[in-house]
Amino acid sequence: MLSFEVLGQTIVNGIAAASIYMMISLGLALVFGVMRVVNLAQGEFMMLAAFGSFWLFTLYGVDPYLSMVAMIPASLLLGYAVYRLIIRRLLGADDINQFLATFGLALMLQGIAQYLWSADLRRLPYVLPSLEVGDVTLAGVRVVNIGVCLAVLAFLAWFLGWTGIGRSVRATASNRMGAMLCGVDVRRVDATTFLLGTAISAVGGTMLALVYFVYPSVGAGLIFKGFAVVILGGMGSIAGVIVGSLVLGITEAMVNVYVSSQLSALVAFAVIFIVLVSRPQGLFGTAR
Amino acid sequence: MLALDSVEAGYGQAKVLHGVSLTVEPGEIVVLLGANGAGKTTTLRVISGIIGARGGVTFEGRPLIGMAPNRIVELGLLQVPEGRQLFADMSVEDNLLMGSHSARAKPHRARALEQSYALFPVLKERRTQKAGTLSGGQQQMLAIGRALMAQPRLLLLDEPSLGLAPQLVTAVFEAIRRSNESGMAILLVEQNANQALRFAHRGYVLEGGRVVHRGSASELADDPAVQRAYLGLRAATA
Amino acid sequence: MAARTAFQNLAGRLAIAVGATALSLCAHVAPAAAADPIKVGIVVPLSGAQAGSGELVLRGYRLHIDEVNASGGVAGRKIELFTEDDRADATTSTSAVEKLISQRGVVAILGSYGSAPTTTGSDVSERHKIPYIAAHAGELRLHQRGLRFFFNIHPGGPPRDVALATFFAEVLKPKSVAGLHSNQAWSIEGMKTLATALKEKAGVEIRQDEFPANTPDMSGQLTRIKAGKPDLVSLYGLDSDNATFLRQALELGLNPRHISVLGDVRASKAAAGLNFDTVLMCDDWFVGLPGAENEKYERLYRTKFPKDTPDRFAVKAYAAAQVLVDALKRARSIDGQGVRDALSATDIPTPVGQAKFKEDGQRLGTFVVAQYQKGAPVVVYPESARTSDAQLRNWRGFR
Amino acid sequence: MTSSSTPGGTLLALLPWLVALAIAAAVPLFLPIYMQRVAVTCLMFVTLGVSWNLSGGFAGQLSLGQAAFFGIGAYGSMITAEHVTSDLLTSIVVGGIVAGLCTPILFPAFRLRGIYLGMATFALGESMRVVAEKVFPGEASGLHTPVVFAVDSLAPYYWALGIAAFTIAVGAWTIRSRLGLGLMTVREDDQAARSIGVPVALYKAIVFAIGAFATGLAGGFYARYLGFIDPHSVFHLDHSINPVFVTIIGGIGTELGPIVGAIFWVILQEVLRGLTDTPAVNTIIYGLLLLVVILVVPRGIVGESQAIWRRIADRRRGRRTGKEIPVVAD
Repeated sequence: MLSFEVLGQTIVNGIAAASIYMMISLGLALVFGVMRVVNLAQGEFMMLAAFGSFWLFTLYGVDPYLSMVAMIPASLLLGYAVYRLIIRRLLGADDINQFLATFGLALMLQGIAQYLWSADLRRLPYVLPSLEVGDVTLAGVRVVNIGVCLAVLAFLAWFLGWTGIGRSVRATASNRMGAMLCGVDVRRVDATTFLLGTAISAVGGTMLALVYFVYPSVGAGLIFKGFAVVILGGMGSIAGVIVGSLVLGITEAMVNVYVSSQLSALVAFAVIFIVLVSRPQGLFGTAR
Repeated sequence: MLALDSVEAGYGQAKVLHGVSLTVEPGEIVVLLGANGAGKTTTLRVISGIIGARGGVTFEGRPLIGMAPNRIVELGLLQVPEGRQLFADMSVEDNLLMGSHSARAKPHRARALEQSYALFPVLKERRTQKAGTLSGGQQQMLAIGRALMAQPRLLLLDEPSLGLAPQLVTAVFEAIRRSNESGMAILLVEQNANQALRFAHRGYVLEGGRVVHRGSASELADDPAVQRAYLGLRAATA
Repeated sequence: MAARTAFQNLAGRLAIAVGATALSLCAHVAPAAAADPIKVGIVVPLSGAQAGSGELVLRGYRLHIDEVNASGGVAGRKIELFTEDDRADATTSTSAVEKLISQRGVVAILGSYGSAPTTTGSDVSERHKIPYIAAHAGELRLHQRGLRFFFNIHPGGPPRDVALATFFAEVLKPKSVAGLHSNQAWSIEGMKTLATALKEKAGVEIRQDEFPANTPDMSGQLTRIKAGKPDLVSLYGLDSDNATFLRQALELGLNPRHISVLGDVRASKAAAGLNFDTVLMCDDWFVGLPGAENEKYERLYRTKFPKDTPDRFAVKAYAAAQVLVDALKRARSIDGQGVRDALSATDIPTPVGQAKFKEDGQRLGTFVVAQYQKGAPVVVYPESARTSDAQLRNWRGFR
Repeated sequence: MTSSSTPGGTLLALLPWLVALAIAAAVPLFLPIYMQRVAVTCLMFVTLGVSWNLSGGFAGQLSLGQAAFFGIGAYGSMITAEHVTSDLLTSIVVGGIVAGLCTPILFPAFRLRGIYLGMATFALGESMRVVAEKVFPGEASGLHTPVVFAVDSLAPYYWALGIAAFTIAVGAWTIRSRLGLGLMTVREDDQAARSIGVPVALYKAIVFAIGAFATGLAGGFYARYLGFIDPHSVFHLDHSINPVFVTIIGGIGTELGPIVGAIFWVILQEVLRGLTDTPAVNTIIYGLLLLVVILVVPRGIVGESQAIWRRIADRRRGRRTGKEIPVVAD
């Protein structure tokens, strides 16, 4: 059972899962880093984008990797509305209130999706040929997903590291008051960050639709994986998100193959609990 | 240049400023003295637009109350805040570059960076280091350097000497004086009244959110009440 | 003048409304006349994860009842249906059944989808002495509770598992078998029965693996199975699990000689785009199964829902409705006890086979094995129902 | 709700509660059987909400894992009923005690605050569900005991009422005791509370144990009432979220909040059920309500009414509150 092929295949499976986890966690981490708001509805942005790509393919035969791009402007519209109507009012609000308000938003979006499209589990019938590397088989869509994920990370690295607005985002995350005193329009930074997170989740939504089911509460299940990743990596740390996603994805895959498939559902929750009580700043965060 | 007229401000229900009036003229160094909790920092926050207030605050005739902090920075009014408010996990150079964020400062960014490095050579040595890893004095230099990057016309300084070794205090004040000589007006909040009065043109004394004394630096230094309250201990130990 | 007219108008309407209410109150008090409708309750999940299946079950019930009503009802009395949503949830199911019985006064309940809501729902209905007819709940323990008012169209797991094991042993003759089942009780029970029967008939062990029901990702399990290189993989899961399995088996290059699943692989919306050819399936009903009753069902279904293929959840519900209507016709009195007694003597043909209940309320039924060939299921086992030979070549994957 | 030191004063303070209890006791006599079941659900919400409000509202300790205690209570009472005694009271109380005794699983999380505590407790609750699903596989092979209550019996209502009244009484006693005062300082600041000599960890443990006990009682009663449980239904996330929901709607940190919130929500649900047969609408309303309450009336129904009442009272007394100075956070 402990053959190299199984191990290799398991790690690849884990990385493929991690690429999806990264898409939801990046949004969570960015928004938390800059605004200190935990946005529980991040998963629903993903769900809506997944439905968008699903319907574009099912009804009009649009290639999902094309609709992935089309989902970005659509998600920006929704994201801006959510930011203006809800998120902006939650700045500096009580933890409990932020949590419950965004939870309310999440439920509302789920309800709307269910009202429109029913609770059925659906799958986007799109396949790409698999790759054989030795005894390890790589599903085509998963390989492309990993590629898309790397592209998103590269974009993010460029945006945050090399652009002026990116520097403002980092500055605001690092010290909000300091950024204001430097003349940064922090509200614009907030909006930019929130929309960036929304857009990444929208891209993730299409990735999700290609390998998972599409249904109204798909995002609700994923948001907790996102929490586990963000807590593991350190709230608000981008490097933490990358490492956290890989650790979670690969650990889950390993537990699934070598221990028990049911217990692999426990990994994310165990990570949340154990990391919070033992090292609340996570792997990459600094103690606050 | 800057004028405050009966400014009232506070946090929630707790009122801190009960009608503060003061002015800063071009090219001046004005010092704001007062005990802890007198409202010095709150006054600076009102000017920078960090907190709201009632009353009149104008900068070159333009009302500032209700204006967003980033717009105030665009006017050339910069604050080096208490506690420095640096971007601890960003590099020294990124911190300085953030200083020239405003549209009016951006075109002069390269030259301003040169000037900052010339003023504080130690910052150039450590340009790639994270700001959080600098010593207290270096952080203060970085905070001032960052503010200067914005090409301010009026610089607000909140306790620049706090927690610094004496020779560093001298260096910091020297840097401030040099900036002033190039035409920048300065409003300084200091507890180290002795040094501040030696260096400022005029001063105000705040007590319980009100201006209780005002005058030229030498007048204040000679005022017995000011001496008793703010210079006494210093005078005795000096 | 205009205002006055409007007022008179309103007053007139009010008078009519009051009169109508009074009349309906009298009607309520008066003993049930022969033309009063017979009230029947339906509890199905219309929200939550099982809403899709619940919707199909509801279709099946309505399909038959509407037809009966259109042709004059039962002894001149129409059947009036009251539907409640139970979210396939044990708690909601109790209040839904309670509401139907105590609030609506129904004489029978057509039941839910899934074993949990069926358990609690039938408990409540037992206490009211109102018959509960389940259409889709397969667990053994449902019938070990000694209920007298509980009837189940589903013949339960063991006949299915034994049929499947016999087919494997006699036709496929596999050397190594992997079994993959969901974490639900019916699935665990079923796999156990299958393994025992196969051991007995062919001397082959089944290597078993488990996954959480409705999982979107089985790659871990499939990785493990692939390493064992089985020539038959038998899957016990929900419709969505069938789709996930086939898709990921292909993605991960797991290509055993035979794949067997439960139910119809095409049933899940998640199965879109897959090629099912050569996939083996076990159930008590398939589209196109010969027989007059089924032909009638399929005709009705296609008339009512021209875009859809006749459905296997709907067909069991349809059969349950047939059984109920038949009992209502034969019942000595239209009340809980009368309908119950008539139900226990049921012996009628339905699309899923003859309906006849055992002492414990479960229907005696037989299962068939079908295989997708050129895009449509054909029955390959047993001999008596066979429409075509099983094709023993490898599954090809996607279209 | 001010309590007075004189016995007569105490009695006077208790009077509104006793009247409310009497009314509640009379209510089911006028309800059809179905509505009685709805009322039982409502009383369960009250119990869960009041017990959550103790730690979440008064002590500011956000727990999102109460489903763990509900489930433990349910399994505790079912296993007792199956193997020890089928006596109703015994099995329900055992359920409560077992849940209370499980409080120590929360101890490691006590140093967390706010959202972090919320996430840790949430993770704990969900872990319990996964573990329970592994230990007791789902669906109808969940536990099944003979049904205790007759069809038209009013007993379930009075059991639920008794548990709710007990929880309200214990809650009222807790917040008026030294424990309650200590907890309110904990809500403001752990450190400050510790510095004035409040045994913070002990107090947290006690208040969570009280909450767990009451939640366990509710779980135990639920199990016996239904006669059937499975991990999916008793460890369901709903049992963690609903108590928070009704408390927020009613008014967090107020004694009446969870009670008013529970009644409001249950009635609203019934009305909605009458208006639409599309269940997704229920989910939408649930989310919308949460959003609107938090953004518009964060103090909830009770908190907001109290604030309005206070404003009216102030005006009547001629006192004028000074206009607040605007504070811009950013």
